Order: sequence, then structure tokens, then C-alpha cells
Amino acid sequence: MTLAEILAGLFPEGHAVTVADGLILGHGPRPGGGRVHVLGIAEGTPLGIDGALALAGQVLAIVRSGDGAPILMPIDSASQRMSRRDELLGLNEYLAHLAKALMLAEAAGHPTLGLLYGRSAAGAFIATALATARLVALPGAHPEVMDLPSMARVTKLSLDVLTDKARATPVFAPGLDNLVQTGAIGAIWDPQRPLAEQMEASLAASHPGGDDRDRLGAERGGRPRAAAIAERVAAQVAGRA
Amino acid sequence: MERLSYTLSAPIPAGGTKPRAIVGVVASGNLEVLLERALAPDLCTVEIATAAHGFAEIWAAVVADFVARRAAGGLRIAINDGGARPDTVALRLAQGARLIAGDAA
Amino acid sequence: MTPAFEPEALSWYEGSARQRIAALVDPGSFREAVGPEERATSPHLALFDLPEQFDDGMIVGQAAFEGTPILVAAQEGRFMGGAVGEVHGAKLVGLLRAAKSLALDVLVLFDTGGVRLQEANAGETAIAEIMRALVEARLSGSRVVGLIGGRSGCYGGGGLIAGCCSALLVTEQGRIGVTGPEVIETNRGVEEFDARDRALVWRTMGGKHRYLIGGADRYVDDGPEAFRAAVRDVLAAPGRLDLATLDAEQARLERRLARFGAARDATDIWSALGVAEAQAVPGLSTQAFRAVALGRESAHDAR
Amino acid sequence: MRDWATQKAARAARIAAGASFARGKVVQAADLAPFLEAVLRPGDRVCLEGDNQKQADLLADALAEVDPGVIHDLHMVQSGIVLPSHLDVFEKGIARRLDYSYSGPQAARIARMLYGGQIALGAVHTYLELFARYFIDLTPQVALIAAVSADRDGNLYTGPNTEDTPTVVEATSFKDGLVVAQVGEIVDRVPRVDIPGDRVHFVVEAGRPFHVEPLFTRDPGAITETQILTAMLAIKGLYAPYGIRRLNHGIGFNTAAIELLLPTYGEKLGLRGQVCTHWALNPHPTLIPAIEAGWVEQIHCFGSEVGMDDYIAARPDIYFTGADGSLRSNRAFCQTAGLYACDLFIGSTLQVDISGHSSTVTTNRIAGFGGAPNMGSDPRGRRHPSEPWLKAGAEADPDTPAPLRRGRKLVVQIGETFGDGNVPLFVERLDALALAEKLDLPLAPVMVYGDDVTHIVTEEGIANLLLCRDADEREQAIRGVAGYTEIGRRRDAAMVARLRERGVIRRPEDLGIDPLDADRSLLAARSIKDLALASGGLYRPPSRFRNW
Repeated sequence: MTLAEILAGLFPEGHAVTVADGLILGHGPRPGGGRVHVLGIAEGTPLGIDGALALAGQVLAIVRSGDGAPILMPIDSASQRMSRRDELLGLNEYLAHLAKALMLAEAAGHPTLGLLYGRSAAGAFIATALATARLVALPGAHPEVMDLPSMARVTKLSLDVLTDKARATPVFAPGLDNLVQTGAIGAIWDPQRPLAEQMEASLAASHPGGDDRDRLGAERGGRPRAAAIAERVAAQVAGRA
Repeated sequence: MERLSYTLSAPIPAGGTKPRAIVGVVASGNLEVLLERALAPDLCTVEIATAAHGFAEIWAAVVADFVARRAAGGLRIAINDGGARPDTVALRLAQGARLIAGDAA
Repeated sequence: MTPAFEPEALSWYEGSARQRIAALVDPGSFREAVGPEERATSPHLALFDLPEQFDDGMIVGQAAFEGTPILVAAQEGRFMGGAVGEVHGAKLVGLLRAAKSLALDVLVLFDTGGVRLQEANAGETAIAEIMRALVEARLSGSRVVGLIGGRSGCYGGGGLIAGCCSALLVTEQGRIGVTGPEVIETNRGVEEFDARDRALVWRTMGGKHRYLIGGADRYVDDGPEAFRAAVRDVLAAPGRLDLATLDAEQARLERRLARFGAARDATDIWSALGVAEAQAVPGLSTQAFRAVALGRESAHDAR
Repeated sequence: MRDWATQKAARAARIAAGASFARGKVVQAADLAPFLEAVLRPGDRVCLEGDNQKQADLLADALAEVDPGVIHDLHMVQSGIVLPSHLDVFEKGIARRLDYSYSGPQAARIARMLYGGQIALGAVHTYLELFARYFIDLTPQVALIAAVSADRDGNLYTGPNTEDTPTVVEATSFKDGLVVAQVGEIVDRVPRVDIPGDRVHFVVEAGRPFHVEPLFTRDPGAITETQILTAMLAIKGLYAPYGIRRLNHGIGFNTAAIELLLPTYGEKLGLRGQVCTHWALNPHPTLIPAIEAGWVEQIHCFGSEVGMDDYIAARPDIYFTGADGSLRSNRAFCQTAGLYACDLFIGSTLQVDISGHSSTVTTNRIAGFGGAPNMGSDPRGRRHPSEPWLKAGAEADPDTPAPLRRGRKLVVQIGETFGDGNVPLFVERLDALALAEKLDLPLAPVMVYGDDVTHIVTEEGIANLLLCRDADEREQAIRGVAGYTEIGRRRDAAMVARLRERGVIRRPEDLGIDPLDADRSLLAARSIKDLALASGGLYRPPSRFRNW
């Protein structure tokens, strides 16, 4: 689905969302009244210091406004911008700042919902979609840490061997299903059903135990050990405290 | 991974009372050695998982010398190896025996 | 004859994760959680015929720092470059969740190249979980201090986690970044970044530069005593995380972009910060560097 | 009537041919290839200056550009085959025959080209041996050399990297050969005259410094615990008992470890002033802490080392320096010093066989030897006594009356029993022998002959071959320190035990050394940065060695 189609589906009555320099900014109405802030990345744009700072500024302005409205974050990005300038100026701080702003917004009563509708990778993915409290995706979305040919170079394994291994486990190969299995992506929306309804349902989904991605990863088989290890560490530390 | 396992009678029991000790890091040309006080004081077992295949004969010799010369009785030893040379293996084993005996941190 | 310099017995850069912890916290106080005897190894490395490590390159537990209980995590930068995999990441997630429930401060000894490719999806998800758990611990009042001075630096997702910490302590050898030099060179060409030019790598991503632009809060010598002193220092300061903190960070990062956004090289930035001989900065001893760094961009308790 | 000055006439003809490309002595860099075509003749013996350190790189590139139809079948007589262009000239047919010493970075390619018949090999020499032949039967007709700067009369300033230049020029110019120098810049007055202008016929301005390889820079960060153990063994088991004051070190990490242990471990043993005071050695950055701690009295150098120039200039009591204040190195003199005036050579190798022969040549790599075979040999012409030399001589030959007994130079091979990739140091048969068979060479490229080696040091201990009385004992002494290699595992345990009782083999514990004490915290510097700090900021390491 294109961004325009998605926005039309989310906001059948119209919206005030625009795209400039690859960044999505604006808002749309909720069916029951109120609004949804829309912030995100479009057109497969890499996320650099400038974009991250602009998005974080918007998030902080929303928190300051105190309107309690949710933040929807549609993402179709490349990875973080790989450049000497970005690293020179401290890209890690800019990306972390954006992630912290999103988590602060959630804590301040603005439910955050990531919507992966295209590509995303690495630092850009972590600082945006993965920093929202709920992450959903549309079919056709393609998250990746590193593409298989690059991975083949780094691991010194042939592409054939890697492709074979990718069939055996969801743990390393790019692709939407694999990220669903690790628990990173909570649900995949059905493009045949009204998107507005699905957004409301996703926003309503509660998180009783906080971050449940490792539990989902265990249930879905993509991360067999993470949840148990995290629990065991916490229990051992608490038991001795 | 090649997996090797040795059970040897150990003339010198491990000193100290620490239940376990660990030395080294799994990296290229390096290894980690986990020592646990878990056996009769005249016995030592060594289990090895190594990335370098075909060195069983050398491992057997290094392990035998270690158990004969150092205080290894009562220890169950587990090794993860990143292709370390025999001198490094012997050194880590000796460091492990010293650590579990409590002579040094 | 007096030597020109007297390094600490343990070099942080050279030390193992276990040696660093042992030398950093009160002697003998560290108690490890899910230690190597549990053999909680990566379930994925066997697929690639790669050796496992009993602690998966992440050591977590509790200790005392100057008598006060504290939680500690350390990455082993020599095992798979300190890369974050499923188990490695989950141990830190568990520790940070415990920090929140126990209201304890946390020391994170970074040493990582980022996500472990052989378990990339698990590692990337773990990094997102770590950041969430870290921020939640901070929101509930815990301070999370990052210590950076290992061989593998603090790259990729590690750089993002570091950016979420309350305070960062860095040595000269410590590097903080997202995209490593080799990856930039591979993707953008040697004209963009010559990864073999190590002086360039360090003046772009190294400890001195990060300290000068406010990317780190304390600049320390390469040893546990220096880190101890700096930890003591930052734990005495407030480490809150709220809207005011992030507003201040927004202002700080905006100012950095406005002041230095057009700089081509770190030395341009250092000159703009009032360092008289920018070229000489990498060669300066700690004492001399601190003297020229007085005009640095401070972190202003905004992290 | 015989013409007794044909060579002078030939050189005059070359100068005349070259003059059309020159203004005075100065040739433009852009004209180099046609210039070389004008002054060279097919079949010339050519010395293209380049050793393991400095390189006449501009001239090397230009020589590879000449038309092989005009210039061909050259006989290259040069110290180092180091740059790709050094082999390009053979690939293109410009050169045919080769006599050389060292080929480190080109070791694999030179092996392929030798097997492929593109190079007719004379011999792999030691430096001093090749220099000697420059004056007897390999005198160059043309020398292409490198210097830092020149004036318009051709006076050359070589700077700290003088190295081979005086030797090459002496042999060429005084036997009516032609000398062409590349220089970084042409100046009105050179800082010091290293080569007088009347020996130099043409000068070309490169506009940049000649290439220098930082070959003698060893990062202390890469030194392993096992290397530290071997260094402790060498200091306590050899330097101390023999009282080694005059010595040369190879470039390996084991010897770098020795240098870094002097101010710590050596100090603890009370050896300062007793050992390691006089050196034939390049300016090793790893020796800085020992120099600063007052261990070293003086050092003569083969060449310089990248980044060390300011440090050297600030320590003229230690180094040989010129009127301009900078280092004066000289490879021929320093090799002579290493041969005759040092009591110990210690270095590493890639293979040692059961007779003690060693070589860095393996089947696919012919790295050459540089100076090791020279310094790693016992000089039969030596006549001055010294304590270590007499003691070693007595150990080797206890029965001859002292006044008629030759002393022995200590020639020590040091290394770990296994090298990179778990490749054993000890072998039944050197790869060099297989190579000699394959190339039909009358001599196998052996670096140090077994009968010159006096000691072998590994982490297993020290084998003193001087004390061995027959080939059998020698073999078992070597097997006794060969550890877990196949050579080591096949030792005769009973005989090795007897050799140990006699002190032929000395284990770490026999010397009171606990292998567990071999810790990196013993190193006086653990990183390149430490070295820079120890030098008071005078040592400026090249970028590739930095992590700051």
C-alpha cells in the first residue's frame, strides 16, 4: 500500500498529514473524536541527525501540549544515514534522543503506535518503529538488519549457504515474518479490512506486563530463550537484594 | 565444532574451596576455561568444544601434562576454544587452576 | 628515574569484562546472575559452526559501589566483538527491569560493535528492549551510567543504548558511533571515509571528540581507578529523565547542529570550541587535554 | 694500443644522452621514462635503491614505464624487492636477472614469478654480502637512488634514512657508473651533505618524500603472554648469565617484548647497566622506555623509523646524528657492526629443523632475509675478546686451551612453538629445501645455518646447543623445547631429561620463572600511545598504528 492509500484508509474523513524531505508530519481525526498525531518516515529515506532531531522536536512539542493524543508513526525508511558528517556530530545521540522522546510520550499518556509499511533497517528502525510501545506492520513491509549479500560478505559464507540457513531459522534473515516471530512486530494488519478500525484496536490493546516482545518471541518461536533469561536474571538479582 | 572429552586420574587435588572459576575469552586464538569443583579429588574431566578441527592428539597431550603437573584433582573442566595454540591452552588451564585455588583474583 | 607516565596496573582497554567489573566495584562484592556455570549460551551460533561462550559475552549481576548496592553489566568485546545476540541482550534486559523494580542504579560497561549478525533479528529486537527497559528504569528514578573504553568501542545499537544513559564516561581509546568506519567506507566509498586512517577514525568517533562536543560527560584515563572516581562523581549528581531533560537535550543537539553542522572535520569543531592548536589535541596527555577542553560543549545534565 | 678508459667514455656518452632531458643536473619528473631510455643500455646492471625501509619509488615507477623494446634484459642488483614496480620490470621484460636480499611484501609474487621463469635468480644474499659484491662482481652501471633533498650541484641530503645510499653511490660512481637521484625537493643549500655532488650525475625532483615502510614498529598491544614468557627466559636465562652488553635484535614481537621488559623485569633482576647497553639496531619505538629509564648507552642504526626522527634528534647522546641534528644511519656500517662488534643476535623465524637450520622461506613465500644471516652468524674473523664471547666459546669447546680457543657469538632463535594459524615452528625438513629442488638452485635459501645457532628459546625453555656434543644431543635438545609440535612430541623423553640435568635444556621453572607471572602488566608500555607518552610526545607514530 502507498502512504496515500494508508492515510486515506486511516482517516476516511480526511487528514492534515504531509511529507517533506522524507519526513511525515501532521495529524488526523479519530472516529470517536480527538486526533491522532502522525509522525514518520516516507519514501525509504535514511534517518540522519537532521531528520531525527526534527521528529524528536515534534514529539516533545506533543508531550508539552499535554493533549493526550496518540502518536502514530508510519515508517518506510532506509537504515540510519551512513556518513562521516552524521557520525562526526554524534548520530547515536540524535537517534537515542528520538527514541527517548517517543518513550517519554508513551509514559506521559500519549499511546505510541508504530506502523511499518515499507522498508526499515538498523538504527533508523530502532530509533523509530521499535521505540513505539506497539508495533504493527502491513503486508509487504520489509524490515532488515542487513541484506543477505552483505551478510554473506561479513560472515564469509556463500549466499546459497546463508539462504539455506535462513530457511531453518527466523533469527537472522531479513523479512517481515522473521521480525514477527522474534516478537518485535506485534501484529500484521489486514489491508482488506478498514485500517481505522485496526488502528483503534491496536491503540486499545493494553500491555499489562510492560514490554511483552520477548514473551511474544518465545510464543512464536523466533526467540526461544530471551524471555526466560531476562526473567531469570531479574529473579536472581531480586532474590539476593 | 569438534567436541573432545577426557577423563583422567589426577595426582594432585585442586587447592582452595571455591566452587568454580572461569578464565579467558572465546576469541580467535583464545579460549575460555570453566573449572568446577565437582568430582572426587583424584579425578579430573575435561570437555572441549573447539572451532579448530583435527587437533585431538595435541589436546590429549596438553590436557595430560596439565593434569599431571598442576593441581587439577576434583575439577570438572569445560573449554570453549576459538582455535588457541597449545601454549595458550596450557597457560589458561594453569591460570584456571591457580584461580580456583584462590591464590589470586 | 621517574617514568614519563604511570599507567594503572589494569588497562581498561585491554582488560576482560570480568577483570573490569572486579576492579571497578568494591572488592569481592560482585555476584553474578545467570553465570557461566548455567551455560546460558547462544542457541544460534551452532548453526554457523561458531564457538559459544558460557556467558554469551554479557556479564550481569549486583555489587556494592562504595558500600551502596548497585547493578552492573559488562560486555566482553573480544567475544564476537561484543555483539548483541538473543541471550546477551536478554541478560541486560533482565538486569534493567530489576533496576526499576529494586530502584537501584546501574553501571553498563559497553564494549560492542552492535548487533550480532548471526542472530540479527533477535539482537536488534533485544536492543529495542534494552532501550525500553533502560528508559523505564530512568523514568522511575534509577541512574544508568555508561562506561566506554573497550577494544570494540560502542557502535551500532550499542551507541543508541549509550545515548539513553544518564551519564557517559569515556576514555581516549573509547569510540562511540552508530555506523562503523568500515561500513561507511563500504557503503559510501573511501572518499567519504577512509577506514584505514585510524587518526581520522579516532578524531571522528573517539573519546576526546565525544567529550569535546558534549557526547560524553566525563573523560577518564584508561584504568579502573579513573573510572571509579568518575562513577563516584556522576552518581552524586541527579540523573532524572523527564520532559525538561529532553527539552534541554533537544536544545543541546540543535545548538550542536547550528554551531558545527557545516564542519568538515573534527579539528574544525575543536577550533570553533576555542582550542588553539586543534591538530595537537590527539597527542595531548589527559591533564593537558582537560585544560584545553574547558570551552567544550557541556552535556548540561541533558541526556 | 688498448684504451684504458672505455668505462669513462661510456659514462660520458650516457651523461651526454641524458643531458638533452636536463637543465644542468636537473631532470623533470615528467621526462623520466624517456630519460631512462636514453641513459640505460640493454643488459645493464642496475641498482634501484630500496631496502626494507626507504624506496626510490619515483624512479622505480619510471623504470617500469620504459619501452622494453629499447631497454631490456637488465640485471637488477638491489637490496629490496618491495614495491610492485620492482617486479613489474620483470613481468614486462625490462629486466631479466636478479640478485637481491629482501622481499617481504612481495614474497608471494616473487615466488610465483620465480616458478614461472620470469626471473633468472642469481642468489638471495644477506645485505652485507650483496654490498660486498657491488665492489667485486656485481658493480652497477647505473644506480637509481633516493634522498630527501639536493642542491643544483647534486649534493644530496638523505636525512635520517641514509641507509644503503653511500654504499651504492661509492660502488657505482667510482667505477664509472651513472648515478641518478630522486629527491623530495631541490633547495639552495642542503642541511648536511650526505653524498657529495660530484658523485651524482642527475637529480629529479619528486615533489614528495620517498616512500618509507615503518617496518620496525611493533605495537605493544599485540604482544602475547607467551611472547612475554619467552622474553623473560631470554633476559634471565641468556642476557644475565652471559652479560650481554652489545647486541642486535630482530623485528619480531618476542624481541619487542624483551625491549619492553628491560625497565620492569630487567630492573627487578638488577640488570640495568649490566646488559643491553650498546646496540646495532634501528630506532625501535619499543626501546624508548628502556632508553628513558637509562638502560642504553648508544645505538647505531641501519636506517631510521617512521615517526622517530624528533625523538632521535632530541637524544644525540644515544644515537649517531649529523651536523643538522638528525640521525645518520648507514646500513653497511651497521651490518658490519652487527657482525663484528655484537656478542648476541636474537631473532625470530618461520621454520626451524631438527638440525637447527632456520628459514623464513616457505613453499609459497620467498621473503628473503635482510640482515639476519649476517648478524645471525659467527664471524670467523673476529679477534677481540669479550666476556660473553669467551664464555660461549668455552661452552662449545671446553677441551682446547683458552688462548687458542675461538670465542662464539651467541646466535639465538626465539619464538613460540606454534605460529599463526597453529602452524608449527619446528619441522622435520625446511620448505626451503623443496624450493631449492623445484627451482634447481645449488643452495637452499637457509637464513641461519644450524652450526651458527647457539640457543633456541621457546615458551618451553632454552636449548643451549653449545653444550651439545653430537648431532643426536642437538636434535633432542631442539625436540626438548619444541613443545606440542610433532617434533616435540617425538622426543626421547629420557634423553631430554638427561639434557635438562646437564643444563642443556632449561625449563622456566629451572630458571625460577613461573609462566603465570608472564603478564602484560610487565610491559613498560602496553600500547603505541604509551610509547608516545614515554617519549614525552617526541615519537609521532604513523596513523595506522594509532587508536586515539
